[in-house]
Amino acid sequence: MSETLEKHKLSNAQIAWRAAQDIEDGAYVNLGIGFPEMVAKFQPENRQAVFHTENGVLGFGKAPKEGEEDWDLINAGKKAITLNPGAAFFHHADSFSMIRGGHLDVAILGAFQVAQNGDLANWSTGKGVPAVGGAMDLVNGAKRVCVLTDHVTKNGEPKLVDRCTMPLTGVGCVTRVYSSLAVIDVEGGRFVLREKVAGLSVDDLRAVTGGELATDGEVIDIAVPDL
Amino acid sequence: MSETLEKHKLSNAQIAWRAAQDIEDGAYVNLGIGFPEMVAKFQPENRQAVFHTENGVLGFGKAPKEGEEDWDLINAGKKAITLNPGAAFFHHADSFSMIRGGHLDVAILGAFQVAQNGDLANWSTGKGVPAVGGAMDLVNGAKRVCVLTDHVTKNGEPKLVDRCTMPLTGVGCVTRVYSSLAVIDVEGGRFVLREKVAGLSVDDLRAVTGGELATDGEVIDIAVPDL
Amino acid sequence: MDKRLGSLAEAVSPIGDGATVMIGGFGGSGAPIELIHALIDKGPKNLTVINNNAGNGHVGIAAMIEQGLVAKMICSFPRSSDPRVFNEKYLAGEIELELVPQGTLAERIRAGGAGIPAFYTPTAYGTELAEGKPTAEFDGKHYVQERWLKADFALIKAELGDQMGNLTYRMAARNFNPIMAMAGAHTVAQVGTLVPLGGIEPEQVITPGIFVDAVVEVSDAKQEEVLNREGAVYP
Amino acid sequence: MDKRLGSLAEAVSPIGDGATVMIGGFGGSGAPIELIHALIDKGPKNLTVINNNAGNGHVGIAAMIEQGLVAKMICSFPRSSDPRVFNEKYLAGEIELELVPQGTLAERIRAGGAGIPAFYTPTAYGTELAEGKPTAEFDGKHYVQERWLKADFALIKAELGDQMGNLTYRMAARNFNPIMAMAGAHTVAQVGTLVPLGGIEPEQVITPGIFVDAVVEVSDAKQEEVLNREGAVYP
Repeated sequence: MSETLEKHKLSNAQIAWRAAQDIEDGAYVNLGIGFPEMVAKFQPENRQAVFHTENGVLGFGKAPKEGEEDWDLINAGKKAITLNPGAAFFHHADSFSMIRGGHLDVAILGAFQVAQNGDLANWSTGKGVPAVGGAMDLVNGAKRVCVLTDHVTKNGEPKLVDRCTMPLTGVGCVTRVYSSLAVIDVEGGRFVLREKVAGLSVDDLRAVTGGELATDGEVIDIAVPDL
Repeated sequence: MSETLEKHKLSNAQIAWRAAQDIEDGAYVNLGIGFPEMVAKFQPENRQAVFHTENGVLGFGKAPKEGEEDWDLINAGKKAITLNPGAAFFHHADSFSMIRGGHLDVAILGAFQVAQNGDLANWSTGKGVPAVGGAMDLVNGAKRVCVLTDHVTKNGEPKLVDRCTMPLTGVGCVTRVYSSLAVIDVEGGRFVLREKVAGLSVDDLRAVTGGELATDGEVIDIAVPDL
Repeated sequence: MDKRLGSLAEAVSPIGDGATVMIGGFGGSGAPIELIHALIDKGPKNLTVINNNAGNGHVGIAAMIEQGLVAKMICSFPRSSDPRVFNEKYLAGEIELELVPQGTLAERIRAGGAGIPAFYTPTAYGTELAEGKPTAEFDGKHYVQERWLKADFALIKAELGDQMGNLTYRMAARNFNPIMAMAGAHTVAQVGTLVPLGGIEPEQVITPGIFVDAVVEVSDAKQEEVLNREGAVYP
Repeated sequence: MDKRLGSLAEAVSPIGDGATVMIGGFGGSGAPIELIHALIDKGPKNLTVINNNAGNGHVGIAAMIEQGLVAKMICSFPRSSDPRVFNEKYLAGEIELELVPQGTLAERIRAGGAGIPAFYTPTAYGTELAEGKPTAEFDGKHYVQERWLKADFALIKAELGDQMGNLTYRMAARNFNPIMAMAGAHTVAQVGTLVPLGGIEPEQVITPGIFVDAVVEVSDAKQEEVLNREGAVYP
């Protein structure tokens, strides 16, 4: 089974590409540090999303060239950014007013575990020095909270679970999961399969998914480019 | 008695002048609409107070000449103002953060009644259309809350009272009263007389003051210029 | 993304009967007179209006009240140099009033925009304006619990605006406008000048566009105070 | 009124043992490195430091921790590219950590400056970071009650400043600086350039001077990120 999964699973770039297709023109979007940041690269042409970063910038653009960084112009991951026309700066309380006040259309984050009731665990393994950042605000504030993740852990354990066993980031907050094998909505306390990689059956997916993996209408094959 | 009072009482300008002498250099000050606004005129030379108005201006100056008003540059009384160098604009939530957050050194207001425990009634007579404005924020926020007032009502009733009978603006908030007859601190649940007009005795004052009018050390005569 | 609209009528068209509408301004400064008058032309009824005041003379919010659009005012100071319109309706029991201390009004609006459902303030503790509200003690001092204030619509006035909704304000005309922009589910800004993207320095943006849904240019906007001094009446 | 000071040493001189100190910045942007290093030179002990992070490399807050000034950190993200200094002390039980979600940290600081002793937020509800905190339900949704956060001192970094303490900030170096200026009982700003009164347009002031107690010019300020990339160590 794990070989089959490996063969069919999407690359991180492909997961990010798929998530990017759901971002509408004019959406305000916050991308989590790391893998979710790739989503910005895959915005469909003719659509313009505005990217928000917790440390007080709206409307940032691509990373600058190496050597051209200005370290007063960074994102929440402390990486250097550039500005698009129409950008704005603001302080931290205003930045989190945008988040907590429901002004962001989408937050896209990574996950350790997502439960079928929408609970998310993505901030603490319970070991070492704890650090939370803005994740708990984002999952309680954005209109849509989307997770990008491998479908299973490196050991093959489900990351979509009946109930999170790791420390929670938020309760009932996740609305959609883009995994390496499927696009899954969290609705009514269960996972609802919307799209899956072509090579696997719904039952194959159920075998590597904790909790209930329901279907509700047609399940289509994920169409993604080679990335 | 009322003739004696009339003869010795300070004019509003004199009360405002006396209050102005207690404002230290560099103080941030909010002056209530009407009579308290006169305090600004009597700032001692060599001292610079910064005046705050609830609608979002710090560092405003004198009224403009008639015909030179800009009605986007007004104070909380909707009167036209001008700016001093170093002025700043900000929105209403920030303006009341300055007030509520304890950043103002002095608020100076009018009063219907002040009680010996520091309660203030200055917003409602209980009749007509009620209107409160920023008074309740100011009395709970400024470090010192000073009242400018006639010592008695037009009917000769005490305005400094045992207990307010009119709707309260704030509880235990007044720190000092500059009346037409005296300067009185509110301390430990009683009025403490600090200064009085020269022509009246302490007992004369007690006769027109509700509640306990205590002394605590020397009572000096108020020295004010003719105004 | 282009939030520019071509007309005031289009800007107010989503506002229907029974809506809650925040309207920026403090007295005449920052009052979006042209948006208000366009709303009067449209004529929705039973509105709840949130503003610091309750109108002055016979233009702006006073005209809204006079024309019968307003069922309830939420404000701190329903007085003005000419408060007749509100006063008469209020004393006749024809309009409801929720009186809120000014700083609490500002903070409730800011809380609505910031996703804070309730907060504690010392303001109004022990007064009749706190009657019936929960109280709590923190570090030996007493506070009143206040709830956020949101609105279906916010109508605001700005000086400069761009197509993404970034705004600046003119002097003390800023007042309630930026926080109402945050608290309105659908925020419409009338701007004195529409500038191209980048026409407002990112460090000088006062209201970031995320809080604004529509922008309409009114280059010859009237100042309410000036209208009232001219004795104007709308319509 | 003149809030200008002549030296960094004078600026940090009131900060004694056991003080709570807010320090602006997010990572290296907006971090008042020169004020921090002056504080290390003075050497108070048992400080509680409030910052989004817990230092990076061996300069700034990391150097404060390394030099033994800090008993407790209140922050949201004590991780960085080189978090060794904090990590080792923390894992050895030599420094206390209060971990606060970033938006709650910002709002608690803003509340401290705004006189709001407590507020409700959805953030962290149902998580271990809300354990032991009061909760409440509003309109069917659950919230956590959070308390304001104040400090004896705030050390911040600004771009322009004048003698009354009016400030502007450079790009994303704004971050926590304006709200910490509000929440510090005594706020000291290091500014890149001191301008004459009127050198900042009243509409472009980000932090009004009422929130600032002292201003010191550091025209050649170092950026923490740049220092760390050079492998700098303080002292």
